[in-house]
Amino acid sequence: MAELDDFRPETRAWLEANCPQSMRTPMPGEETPWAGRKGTYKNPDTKLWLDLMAAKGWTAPTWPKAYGGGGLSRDEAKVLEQEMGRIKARPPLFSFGLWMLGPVLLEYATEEQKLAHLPKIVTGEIRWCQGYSEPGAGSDLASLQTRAEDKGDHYLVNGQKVWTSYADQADWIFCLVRTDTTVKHEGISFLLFDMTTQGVEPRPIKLISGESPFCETFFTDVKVPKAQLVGKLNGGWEIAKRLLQYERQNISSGGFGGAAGLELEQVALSHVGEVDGKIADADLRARIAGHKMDAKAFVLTVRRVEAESKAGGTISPATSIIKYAAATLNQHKYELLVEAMGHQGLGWEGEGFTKRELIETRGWLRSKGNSIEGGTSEINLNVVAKRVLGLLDHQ
Amino acid sequence: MAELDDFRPETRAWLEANCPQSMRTPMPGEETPWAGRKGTYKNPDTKLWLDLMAAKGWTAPTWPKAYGGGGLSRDEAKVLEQEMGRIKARPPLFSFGLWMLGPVLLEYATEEQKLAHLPKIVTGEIRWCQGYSEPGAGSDLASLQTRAEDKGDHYLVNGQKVWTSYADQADWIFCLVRTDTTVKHEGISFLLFDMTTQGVEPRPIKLISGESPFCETFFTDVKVPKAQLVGKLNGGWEIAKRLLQYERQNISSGGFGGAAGLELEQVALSHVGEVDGKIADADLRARIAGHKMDAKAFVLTVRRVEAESKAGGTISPATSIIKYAAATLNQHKYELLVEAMGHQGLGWEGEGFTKRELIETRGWLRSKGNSIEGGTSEINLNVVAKRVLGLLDHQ
Amino acid sequence: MAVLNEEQVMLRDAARNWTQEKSPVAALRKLRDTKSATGFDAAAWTDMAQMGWAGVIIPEAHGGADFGYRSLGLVLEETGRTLTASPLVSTALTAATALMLGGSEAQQAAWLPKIAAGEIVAALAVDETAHHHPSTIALTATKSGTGYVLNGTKGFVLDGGSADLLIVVARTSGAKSDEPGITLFLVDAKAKGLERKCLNMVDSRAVANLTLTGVEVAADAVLGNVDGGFAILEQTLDRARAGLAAEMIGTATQAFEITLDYLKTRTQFGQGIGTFQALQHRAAKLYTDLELARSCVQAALDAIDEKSNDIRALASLAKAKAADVLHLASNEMVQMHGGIGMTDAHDAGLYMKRARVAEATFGGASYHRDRYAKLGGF
Amino acid sequence: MAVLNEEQVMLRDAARNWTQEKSPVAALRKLRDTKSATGFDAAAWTDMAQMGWAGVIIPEAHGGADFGYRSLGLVLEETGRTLTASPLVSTALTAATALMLGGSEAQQAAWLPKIAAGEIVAALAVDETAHHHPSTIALTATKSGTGYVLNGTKGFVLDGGSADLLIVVARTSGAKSDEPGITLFLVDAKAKGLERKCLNMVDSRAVANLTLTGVEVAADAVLGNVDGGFAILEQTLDRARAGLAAEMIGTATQAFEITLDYLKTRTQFGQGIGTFQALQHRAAKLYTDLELARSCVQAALDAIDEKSNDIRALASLAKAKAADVLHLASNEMVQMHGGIGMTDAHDAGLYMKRARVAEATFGGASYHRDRYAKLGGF
Repeated sequence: MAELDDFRPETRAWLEANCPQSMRTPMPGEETPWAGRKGTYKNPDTKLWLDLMAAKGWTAPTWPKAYGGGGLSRDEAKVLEQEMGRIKARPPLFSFGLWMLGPVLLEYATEEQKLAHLPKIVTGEIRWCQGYSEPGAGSDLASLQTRAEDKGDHYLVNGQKVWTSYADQADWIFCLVRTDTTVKHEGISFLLFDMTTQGVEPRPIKLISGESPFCETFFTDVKVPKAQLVGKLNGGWEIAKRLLQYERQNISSGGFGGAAGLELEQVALSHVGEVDGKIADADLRARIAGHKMDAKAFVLTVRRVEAESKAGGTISPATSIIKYAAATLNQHKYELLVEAMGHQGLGWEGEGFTKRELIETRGWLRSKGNSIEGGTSEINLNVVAKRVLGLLDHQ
Repeated sequence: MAELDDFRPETRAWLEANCPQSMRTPMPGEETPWAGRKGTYKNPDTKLWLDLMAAKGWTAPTWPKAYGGGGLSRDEAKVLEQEMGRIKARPPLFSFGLWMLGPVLLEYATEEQKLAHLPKIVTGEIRWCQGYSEPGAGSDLASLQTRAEDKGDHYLVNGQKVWTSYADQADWIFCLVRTDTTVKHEGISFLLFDMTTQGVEPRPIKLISGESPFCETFFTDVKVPKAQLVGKLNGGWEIAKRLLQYERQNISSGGFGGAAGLELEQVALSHVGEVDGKIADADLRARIAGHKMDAKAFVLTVRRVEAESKAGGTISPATSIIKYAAATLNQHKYELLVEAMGHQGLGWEGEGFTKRELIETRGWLRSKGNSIEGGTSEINLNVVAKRVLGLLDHQ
Repeated sequence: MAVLNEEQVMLRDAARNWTQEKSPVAALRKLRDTKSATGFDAAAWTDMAQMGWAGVIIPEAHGGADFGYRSLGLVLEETGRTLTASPLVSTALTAATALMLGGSEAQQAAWLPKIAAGEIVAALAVDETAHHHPSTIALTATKSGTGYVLNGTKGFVLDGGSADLLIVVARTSGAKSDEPGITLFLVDAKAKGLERKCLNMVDSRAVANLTLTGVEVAADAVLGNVDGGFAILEQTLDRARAGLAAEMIGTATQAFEITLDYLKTRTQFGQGIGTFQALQHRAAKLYTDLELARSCVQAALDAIDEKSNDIRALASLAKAKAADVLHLASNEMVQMHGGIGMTDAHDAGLYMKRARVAEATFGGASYHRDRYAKLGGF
Repeated sequence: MAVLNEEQVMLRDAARNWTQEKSPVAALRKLRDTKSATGFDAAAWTDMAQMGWAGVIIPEAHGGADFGYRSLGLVLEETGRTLTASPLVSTALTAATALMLGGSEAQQAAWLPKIAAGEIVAALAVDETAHHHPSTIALTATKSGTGYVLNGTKGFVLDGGSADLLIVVARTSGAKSDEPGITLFLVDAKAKGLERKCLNMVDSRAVANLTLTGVEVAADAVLGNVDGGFAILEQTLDRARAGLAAEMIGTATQAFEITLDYLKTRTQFGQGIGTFQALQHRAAKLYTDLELARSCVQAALDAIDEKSNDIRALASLAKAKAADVLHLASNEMVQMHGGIGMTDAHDAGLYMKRARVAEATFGGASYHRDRYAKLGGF
């Protein structure tokens, strides 16, 4: 561990010297560094910070140097994470390429494909989106119908995807297509292509929260060079499932759940009022206490599962409950938050509401997607019942 | 309605003259008038009251006089009920014969069978029990295996029933038997026989509440005259279902549910203590209030369904939720009651607990059967989903 | 429990036909997307008034039909089904009730006919914070000459922006949370010193914040007795709660029926999703809750018409149970629709948004559980 | 979160083997049906002590193993699985903790070795009513000469009937519900004026009501400081809560596993009932709750061993979550077994009966939610 002892001071020194002060402050949503060709930078430090980190490969610390990564060991990456946390440095890059595509390319792609795509993910030059769900294929993803016909030197893609995150902002897409209509799972392939290709048309979907983070994406006679097929022809389902694992880890550890209920009780005290230090509405208070305890139980479980997985070298079965629990918890938090704010928590926009109140209300609406996206809670429960508890399918 | 105007004063006068004073007081469990050959009468008035009412056929007010019934119209029966309620007269007879068997005999039995059995139900001379469930046939009742073989002039019955209510106290049994093993529903017949017949052996089942209201009943080469088959051979399933309807009505209107939560808040105030008139535990108080409201909603729904069914002449679809709602409600009431009593609510017997506390604790344990007996809550929900909501079976 | 009579059946059917044809959910979308100032469609409201819905509970002497609250509930249930935005609750239910319960012959003669005819919008201004606390009134009314001067603020007043007449709950004596010392005043919306700010709520209905600065009213503006206004206020609120609960049952019923249809048509894994038992049981439980809540709402409305003595408890029961079931129904509507339910193009979001605002209006489930317990003596 | 070390794995496996072989649920049935006076099997307790379980948390200097609370939790989880009745909670966990936290060198030397050796049963006598309120103490201890005289009653004292040593929580000053003014006393169970009544509880465990009438104790009977006993009491209770929660997780886990087995073997309608999706989702949710509660219990026990500053909140969290999940698991055990689960011959009833008593002991979920909120400042 000797070199690790050097690594920490070196890293700390480099971060101190290179991380812009404004990158050590909480990140407002509009400064999220999604990068890509269409990337805009409200705060120039965001770009500066990205480029500095990317140059060291520290946007993808554990990826091989050959592909632009940092080439760090797990332990070194941990140190980097700790040292960034110490100065509250913002993540330099948000990217589905980093979180989802990269890991499967490292596993399944050819050397050419790795060299072609991984470095541009590391630098943020290319922003990726995910072409999975279709109008008729939600929970039953494998029933997807988007066709890719073999035209000799290329595939001709026709069909429609839905829930493609930020497709209108993305440069390239990793896409599940049907290359054999006679079988279900064994007829799916995994394609990569440029969103500027002739015949690709993303249309933003407006959500109940007013945001449009997703698109419907239409493909009309889109020509995709055969070299952009990842893995075997009709072997895409295995890659798809692997990638979904990375996505679920990302969804459940990222953002919601973990931080649930942090300030809920403060909101209740201020909006409902207090009686000798207690939330005035005893019924609501009891339910908030129950939620805070559930939130704590969740955080402790995430920690336990990590510790057990690390120690056992295998993934703890309890991992399977994380996404379901996180979604339930986050939705419950927001329902309590909105209830605690009363009418002040039910504004859409404009005068009469604080910025915080309006943000929480949108967050409440957005949270309804937690139990749907990336596998519905119903599917999660099926998985727990069958894979973990060993219950059988209904005949 | 002229004769109805006379009927009320006549009935009132007769009840005033004939209903013993002690029969106008709340009925302790041990004075329940189950009658039958083995019937015992702690209070002699119980037998007197039964005989007086039976003589007028008023134990079965709407049954035809020819079968010993009262021959009253629906409206007259209603008047009788009201007048009995006015003086708080006890029901003269508790009987599965009255509630379940009688109605189906009136519908399906031969004249001989009606004359043979109905009058003895009216007088309480014969106490009946129900031979339906088997160890392997619970929710899936039609999978029953108890065989009845055709031996020319009689059937030879072999097998085992379970959950036969008070089989050890009963004189006769109405019993579902398999008369064709090659088909399921169409191989079931409906038999009546005497519990004293050679080869019939009821064994009481001890419940978690310590009581034994049910038996396992074993049949070994029991000879049943063919004349005691009700309805067609292999036509028993239709009769069985009809009878189950009467049973469910009886379970959901009778006893639990309706009276739920009556004194719950008083128990909480006394056992948990109060702070300016409120139950000291605010969390428990909120949950008790929620339960009281559910209980009120239930009572109002029973009334509404009755009114709608009466007005519409058809059974209101909401009827289907009554049993499920009643079971859920009663179990919730008892859980709150036990929680409110704290350790005082967890005694089994002996010193240190009041009689009331011990009764409620046993009631809590007994209530767990509410969602199992007479059709589990899971089955009730299936029925609502399929029959009322029109959802289809999984293929 | 009273079963519907012939007139009531006709009224309900008329309401169902009109709302389904003339005021589907698309109408609310239009109001929302065009940022309607009043929050309702004036032409539609005229239609409704012409059909007599603005005067259902108003005595015939004052131009109403005197059909009672159960009948108004039938109309509200239908408008609830299609999320129809109108002054029914603010004016035809709440304000009309306050005038009928507390108004002098002169006040009733002056205002009830106009309400019955749909000529005016009237609004009750009671709450001063984000949560319903009808006895916590800080807005002051101080005697000046023969009249009064009003100073203070009101929040989230239903149709407060478009109202011609405001019924303002003010404090004439006592401390901030006392029930005695509360007085109701009839205030002309054009009165000097009255400022109104319309708010943009998630359910796209119109509510306003009011600021009263030295608003002068005459002595005859007092509705009911000085310092004795709380009794009228509470009776008015209980009737408003029961009526709103009827609207909520309609909303919940429609949300449930739309969802049930989807369960029957959407297929995944080669099966209708409605064949999955877990969803079947959730649907069956929701149906059970709906039927239980429906009974409470009907009982509360009947109790009001029969002037029985348990109106307060039944009104809290109806509002709480309607809130609980609408909360569940709207959440299940989104979840069971999956991704499509998250899109603004689908109606699920509109039902959920309306649900939460209705839940909070005139006190949420938590408020009414507490009140039910107090009334029950525990 | 600490993963088990080798010694702990060995301890857990030993406990599992012994309980499954030597102390299955049948053992509790026997104690119940033979109306055992002590409520536990003396021979079994001797076995347990010989395996060192009575001294898991006790320092080596006093004859213990000094393995800590997480280790004792492992044993309790296994005894919880088979509903093993023993003085583990009353003596090896609660009384030992009180002596370790508050005892003088002399007191520790006098009692801890005996506890570690399983020679004595010791019990904490705190509650005086049916509900847990550790600061509400009416039993008085008044100075008399150099010692004290105790008068009052205690209720539902774990193993209070068979205890040789009682740790009695008494009031030496202050009002009935004050935290200051509480003092702990070591009282010999044979002391004059002490009366004990054993109670017959649904879970067949032994608890007793105590009446103290002029019970005289010497000055050296005081555990900790006069009037300052509440701090030790609360720290003791938090450790007892976390330990009992471990037992409850074991009980809930076993109830769940038995039920899961039944779902896999019982068939109806020609299907294993475990193939019905509604039951699958209920099982999956129960599993989720179990895993969440398990994390809380481990965290609380680790916090105690690491002497971290959030022991109070984590102990309340552990006790509340263990209570919630055990409540659900025991009810589902009965319901999913159907009729057979209602029979005394089946174990489901025993799990449910034990569940409710354990839920109420040292404060139920409602008590701990309130405490968690207080500690959280709301």
